[in-house]
Amino acid sequence: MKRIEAIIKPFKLDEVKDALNAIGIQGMTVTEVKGFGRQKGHVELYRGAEYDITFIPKVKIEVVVPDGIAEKVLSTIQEKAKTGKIGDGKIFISKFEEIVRIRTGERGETAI
Amino acid sequence: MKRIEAIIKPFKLDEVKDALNAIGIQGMTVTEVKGFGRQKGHVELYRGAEYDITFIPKVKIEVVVPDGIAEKVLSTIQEKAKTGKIGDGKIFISKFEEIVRIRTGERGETAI
Amino acid sequence: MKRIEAIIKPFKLDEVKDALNAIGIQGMTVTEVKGFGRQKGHVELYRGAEYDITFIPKVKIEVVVPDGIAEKVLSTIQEKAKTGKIGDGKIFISKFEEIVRIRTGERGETAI
Amino acid sequence: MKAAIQNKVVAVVLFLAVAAFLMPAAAMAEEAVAPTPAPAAAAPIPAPAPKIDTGDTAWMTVATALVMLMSIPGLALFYGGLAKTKDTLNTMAMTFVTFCIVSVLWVVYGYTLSFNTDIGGVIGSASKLFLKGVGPNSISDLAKTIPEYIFIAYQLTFAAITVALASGAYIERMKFSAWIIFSVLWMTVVYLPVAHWVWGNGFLAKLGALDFAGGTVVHINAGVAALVGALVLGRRREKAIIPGNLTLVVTGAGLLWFGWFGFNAGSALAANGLSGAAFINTNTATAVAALAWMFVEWLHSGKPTVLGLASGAVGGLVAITPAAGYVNISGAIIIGIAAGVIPFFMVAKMKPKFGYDDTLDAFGIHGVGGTIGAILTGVFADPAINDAGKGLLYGNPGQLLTQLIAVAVTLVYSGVMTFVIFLIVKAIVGLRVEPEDETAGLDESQHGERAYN
Amino acid sequence: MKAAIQNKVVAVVLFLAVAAFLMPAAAMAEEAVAPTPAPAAAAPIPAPAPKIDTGDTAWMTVATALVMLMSIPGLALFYGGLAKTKDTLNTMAMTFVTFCIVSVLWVVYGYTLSFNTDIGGVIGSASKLFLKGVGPNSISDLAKTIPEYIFIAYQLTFAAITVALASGAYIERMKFSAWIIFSVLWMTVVYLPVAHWVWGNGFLAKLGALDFAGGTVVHINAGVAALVGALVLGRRREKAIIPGNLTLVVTGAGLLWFGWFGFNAGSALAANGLSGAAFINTNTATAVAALAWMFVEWLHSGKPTVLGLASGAVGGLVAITPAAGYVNISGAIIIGIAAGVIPFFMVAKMKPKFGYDDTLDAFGIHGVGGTIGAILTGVFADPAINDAGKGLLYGNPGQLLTQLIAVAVTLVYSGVMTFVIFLIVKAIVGLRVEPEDETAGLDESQHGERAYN
Amino acid sequence: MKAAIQNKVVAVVLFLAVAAFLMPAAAMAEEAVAPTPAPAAAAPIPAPAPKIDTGDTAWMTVATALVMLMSIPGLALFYGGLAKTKDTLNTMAMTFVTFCIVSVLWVVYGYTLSFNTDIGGVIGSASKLFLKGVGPNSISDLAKTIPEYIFIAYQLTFAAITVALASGAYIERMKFSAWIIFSVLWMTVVYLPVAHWVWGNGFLAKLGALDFAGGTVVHINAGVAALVGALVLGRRREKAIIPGNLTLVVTGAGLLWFGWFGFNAGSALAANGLSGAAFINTNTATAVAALAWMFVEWLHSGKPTVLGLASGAVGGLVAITPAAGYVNISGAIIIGIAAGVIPFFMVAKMKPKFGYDDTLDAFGIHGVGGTIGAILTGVFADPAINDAGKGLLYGNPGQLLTQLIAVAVTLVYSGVMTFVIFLIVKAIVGLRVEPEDETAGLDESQHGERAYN
Ligand SMILES: Nc1ncnc2c1ncn2[C@@H]1O[C@H](COP(=O)(O)OP(=O)(O)O)[C@@H](O)[C@H]1O
Ligand SMILES: Nc1ncnc2c1ncn2[C@@H]1O[C@H](COP(=O)(O)OP(=O)(O)O)[C@@H](O)[C@H]1O
Ligand SMILES: Nc1ncnc2c1ncn2[C@@H]1O[C@H](COP(=O)(O)OP(=O)(O)O)[C@@H](O)[C@H]1O
Repeated sequence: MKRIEAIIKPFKLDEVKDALNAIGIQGMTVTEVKGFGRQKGHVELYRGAEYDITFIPKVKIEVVVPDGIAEKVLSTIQEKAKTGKIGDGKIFISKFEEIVRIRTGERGETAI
Repeated sequence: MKRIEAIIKPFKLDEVKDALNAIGIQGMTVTEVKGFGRQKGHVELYRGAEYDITFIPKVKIEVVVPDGIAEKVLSTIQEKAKTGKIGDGKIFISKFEEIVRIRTGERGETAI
Repeated sequence: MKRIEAIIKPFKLDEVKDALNAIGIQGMTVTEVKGFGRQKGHVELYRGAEYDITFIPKVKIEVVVPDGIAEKVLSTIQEKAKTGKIGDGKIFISKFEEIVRIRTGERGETAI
Repeated sequence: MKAAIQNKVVAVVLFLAVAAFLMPAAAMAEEAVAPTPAPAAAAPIPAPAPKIDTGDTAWMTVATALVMLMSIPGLALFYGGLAKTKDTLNTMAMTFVTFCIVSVLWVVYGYTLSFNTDIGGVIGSASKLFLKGVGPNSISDLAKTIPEYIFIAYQLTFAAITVALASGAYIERMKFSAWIIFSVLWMTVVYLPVAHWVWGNGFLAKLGALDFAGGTVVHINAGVAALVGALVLGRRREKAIIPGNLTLVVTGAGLLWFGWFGFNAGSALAANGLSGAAFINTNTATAVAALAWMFVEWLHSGKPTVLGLASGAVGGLVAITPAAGYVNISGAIIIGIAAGVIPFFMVAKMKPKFGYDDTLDAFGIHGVGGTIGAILTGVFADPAINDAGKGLLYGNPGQLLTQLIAVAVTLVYSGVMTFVIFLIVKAIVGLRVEPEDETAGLDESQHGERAYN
Repeated sequence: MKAAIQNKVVAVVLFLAVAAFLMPAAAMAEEAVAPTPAPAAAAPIPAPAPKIDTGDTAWMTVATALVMLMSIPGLALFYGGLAKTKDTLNTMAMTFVTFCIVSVLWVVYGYTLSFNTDIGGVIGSASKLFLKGVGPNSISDLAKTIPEYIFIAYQLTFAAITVALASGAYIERMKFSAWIIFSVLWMTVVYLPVAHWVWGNGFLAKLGALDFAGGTVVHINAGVAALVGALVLGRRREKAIIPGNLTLVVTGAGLLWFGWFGFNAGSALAANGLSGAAFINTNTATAVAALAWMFVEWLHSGKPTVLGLASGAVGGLVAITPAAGYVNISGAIIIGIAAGVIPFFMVAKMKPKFGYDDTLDAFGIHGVGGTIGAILTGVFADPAINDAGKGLLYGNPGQLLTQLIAVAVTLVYSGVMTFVIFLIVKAIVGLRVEPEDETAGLDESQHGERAYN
Repeated sequence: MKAAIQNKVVAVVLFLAVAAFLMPAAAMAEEAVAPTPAPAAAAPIPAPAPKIDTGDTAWMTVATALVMLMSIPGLALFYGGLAKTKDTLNTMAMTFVTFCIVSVLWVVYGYTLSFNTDIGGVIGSASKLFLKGVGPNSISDLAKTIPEYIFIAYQLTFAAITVALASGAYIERMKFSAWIIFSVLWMTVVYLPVAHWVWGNGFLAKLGALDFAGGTVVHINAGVAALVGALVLGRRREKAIIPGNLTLVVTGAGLLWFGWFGFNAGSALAANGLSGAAFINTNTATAVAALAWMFVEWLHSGKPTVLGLASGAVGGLVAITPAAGYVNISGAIIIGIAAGVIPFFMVAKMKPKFGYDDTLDAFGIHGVGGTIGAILTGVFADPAINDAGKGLLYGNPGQLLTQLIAVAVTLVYSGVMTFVIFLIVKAIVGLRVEPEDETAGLDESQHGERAYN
């Protein structure tokens, strides 16, 4: 099983979610985060004077999937979350040892 | 050392926390998240008209523990967070390489 | 590639961020969390009466870096986030399999 | 980009000037409509010789401030709290900027065109542009015991909130620049004449239409504009009402209720038994409507919501507005029930059927509520409360007919004109923000701000 | 489930009807209590011949609106902000729905039973049900310079906020349906008679009890109900006060302070030197109490909190209420100090000891503060301010006794009746929400809403 | 630690006592300054024989409540919403505590030293300490148709908000204890004399300086204090304005606008044509300034912000304050434009250049706006509106000079005294919080609270 974490632009969330549902993703967890990368923050104007805001609001999506469809999920997210502008974000893939469904106690792939 | 992440129903947080303290867990980190799984969102009524809300508020608990007691922690969470209704959530177990206590610089199990 | 996650005191965020920029860190993701550890919550007074608050606000920093500079990052965070008082927090290091830059589709170290 | 905006701004400013001087002319054109004269009093208590009374002045000064409060922050909070979090500030800004625009235009040409000497029942004389000739000692014939300055300011606050009310149907997708131009045009082309017809001794007043505090002039007028505008604008990408902050909605509802005492009881233009009657009728109908909405929703949807209580209260305030100074307490109770039940089904059942996207139900609550009130005023007007009004129940079926005419005229005129204005605005700056800006939220895209940091 | 709710709703509606007509009877039963008559003026400035004065009417119209504002959004914000985030809306809804319920019942039977011609010192005659016989020109004997409609509305706002105040002790666990039924019963069975006894020429008035704006009728009355109700309801699962949003608390406190000028200065029922005295006494005692609470807390807990400032201010407003139109500025300052210090120790030290769960200290602040004020009025009432009141310091120890009697009567009557009412409500719909619903928050479980999205 | 705080508290209390009795003496010292007498009316409408008028009393009672509302919650919300989330409560607490402190000191010695019989043009007689000799029937020579109690309370609200306004420049770094002591000292040493000079028949009044509602006494006075204090305090660690909650800012701006009608129209001290003129001038200048700021910002920064609308509105309110009862509608419009444009450039361009850290632009908006208003009053004062004022445009260039003198005197006196006071406060408790406390937020460190839980 793989865990795929993607940091994307907030307004892309719904698009990505729908696309993942379309390819049959069972579930997803979303966290509001802020960050910076190439896109080095932005400038805000209060009373006409400029101030730098380093961190930009992003959302992190976490999806746990069977190894088989990891690549598919990856490309789906990449395609849907992409605007081509900097700040599009990153996808991290890691593997992990075990998953448990709390309701049933099931473990492993069936618990996803 | 193992990291155990559980996504549970918010109102279960206190119960789970107390149970973990009871079995001697040293620390815990909690994040507010939202997500969906089997439980495909819910319906809200505004001015009598229905609207679907896909994402449901959940909390994510992170506990880092020595390998030895991982199973115990797992079952404790599973038992306490369980309501038997869908939406109960998931537990993910992964391992990681190193842990450092910022205050002291200690590493490894002693730093947990 | 390594992922370094640090849970620190919120008011230390800027110091840590600047220090990481100084050593050339490309990007960073920040999440607001709450937690407890040695520092077992604190007491708040409302209308003179005391109440225990278990969870204390913290921020979690995630940085993904090439293996090479992981140690450097580690020590930088530890030094900057340290106040010497309990509640300073923890740093977790884990490795992961792949990273993708959404904008370009680049993978691996170049995508960091 | 900046240039683009500059042009827009210039356009706004230009139009403002133009409008000011087109109006009288434009007005003449409509003269034909004017029917047989027949006196009618806007201020129900005839004050013999014009003389400033400190008590009446004290009350009307406060009443004016109260109606101002209804817009900022009252309506801004009520609407802003109902908007999505990412659209909250833009929603508040729409009411804020409109109140400012109308405040300025009102002293420039609004007051004189609506409340100055009647010209053929259609519009007021332009002789008081920039309040020419008005001084601390001036008194209007329409309010004989208070300074004209206060009467001007009082009527100003009505004009401002009427325009702002319509914004509830447009939010979460309309360009801020488009809204600004709309405010200027609509206040000029729609509000001024209609206010004159009903309150400025215009033809509807002469017909004997009863509208104590603005059922037709304010609520039907704004409600229809809301509906037409919503249709022209089209649906939002995310349909739902997802109230960003319901505590703001409750606060806004409370301030509206509070300010509405100035709106309704103030429409007696004096501190007396009539303002007292309007006061208690307003409170009663509002409370009844809030409870009615809550119970109906409870039975219908299984839970009594806070939003339901607030919506019902506003519905009641709207419906009692035209009737406040004419009906007795039983009339108020019945109007309250109607105002709690009918709009509920309108927004909960009808709207989804028709499928228009009136974001915050400006039509469903103000248009429908105003119509209920205007018609029931023709039924329940009790001469024992105010001899200026005698309804069906008291042996005067003709009044009901007159009310229907007034409603119809307002409905048609406001509907058509709003449509035309939207086409003009579309031509000048376009109506809707870019899709990405809509998804990202109008606070960010229109103002570069976030409600909460 | 739905069915269940329907029954409840029906129950509510039914009871409402019943109550309306049981009352007078119920009242008679108490006649025995009535003691030797002896005139006493509720409105301290006797107005010779009843005649509407525009100035007094202007002020009292505004005062009425101000007291309405104290409930919505004032108290709703103050209480709502102190509640946990997950219970905020329910807390606001309790005040909102109560204001609506009382508004309706007041014009139906509340006013006539409390302020109409006295029957044996116990209750008012039922002859003005549905305001029968009241018109724009009517004037009450209790307020001889303003329209009766305004007097009715003014008294209405007092009844409404009194019931709402008690909710502070019940929140975060009480069923919304239970609260609705409680509001109907308590307003009917407790508020109406007590208001009559003190302000409607009832037996306490005849005894000569002084209560300028409601120390006993409003604050002790609600405070005792709060305590008894809290005991019957039992403790919440999570005891702490964890204020969801303290900016709402400050806003609410500010609006309460603002509205309270209508409450206290308005109780002169005219715009004159007495209302002026009540005004400045109110502001002074409030400011002193806020500072007193803050400094005591600073010394006691190490930090001056914003919640402390707000709580002290409310304590001061409560304590000066019965005294506002009777004491001089030194009296106001002393009452302010007492009102800042005593309630602080009450809620910070006593409450934890006794262990009852009065969530927002409705008893600790209103019950205790009201008692302080009622008693000190008997001490500091200065004939030079208002010849209707002469306290211990001015050679009239009897007054202090009278005050103690009035406090005791209210305390016992309100305590016993509240207990009975809670048993009835429990029998009809039950008192507390399910444990899981309590943990999940009452906003979700009672209304299906969240304050912030 | 606790001990430390105790000492501080004691210090506060002590000083309070001392100040009260040093003042008159201190005042004498300045006698020298007093120039040739020459009568001038603070209340522009001379009331022949002192007699309480119910209408005027009704209006002034409400006006007083309105100005109180400007501080709590008005200014508290406006400033609190602009502060960083972690400093919101502390910012609100500064206004709250100051209103309480001034409320108490005002009845103790503030009123008598500023508005009691003039002593050598410099200070008022101390004969009314603790309002000695004032009763329900007292009437001040400065307001001949309302109870003195109301006049006292009305002036109290002005003193309180003036001190509170300065806090906008100090927030996010100043110790709460330091602010408390500052409030006591500044109100005593700066506000009282200046208010007396202009409104208490002091030397500036005798010079004929025009200040209808407080351009110099309130806004320049507070604005200069803000600037000097900001310089002494030094810059914050995080410079930016990061508004924690802009919905509070809009709410606050709305309540300020609403309350300002009491501030400006109330300064006529009666309900008449002049208060009417002040009312409409206030609304007009405010609306114009809000639009002016918005459009300038739109052109300059590319987007019209909600904060810009609100800031412009406040700028307009400030600038029209001294002029409200003197200028005609065209004057109001011009003042509004100036008040929208100049402060914008002041805060957007000048402030960054000079680099002082006036957190919320108390100087940029109140100091600058007040100066604009005070000077333009000397230009546009129209005798047709108020014969007490005749400006340059109406053939009286001398008035402009007088205005400049009044501005200069206030500027210098307030500037110097504020500096001295800051040194004293620094000596007693120190000025700034610890660096870590500043980063962690003053809500936590000063009050142990968080705005949102
Ligand atoms: N090295 C990194 N470690 C952790 N998070 C990162 C890293 N680089 C980028 N991010 C996250 O991805 C977001 C977008 O990255 P950014 O570099 O701005 O876009 P792009 O990948 O298009 O250059 C950032 O806001 C941050 O949250
Ligand atoms: N595949 C998944 N990847 C990431 N998070 C998931 C996944 N499946 C479920 N979750 C998280 O767990 C929560 C509960 O899961 P759900 O499937 O609704 O309950 P159950 O496990 O009882 O079916 C979801 O709201 C989501 O946050
Ligand atoms: N075992 C753990 N698992 C997960 N998070 C932890 C653990 N221990 C500590 N933390 C996180 O680190 C934060 C600080 O830890 P704490 O133990 O209080 O400080 P210290 O490391 O100085 O003793 C806690 O608030 C919590 O968020």
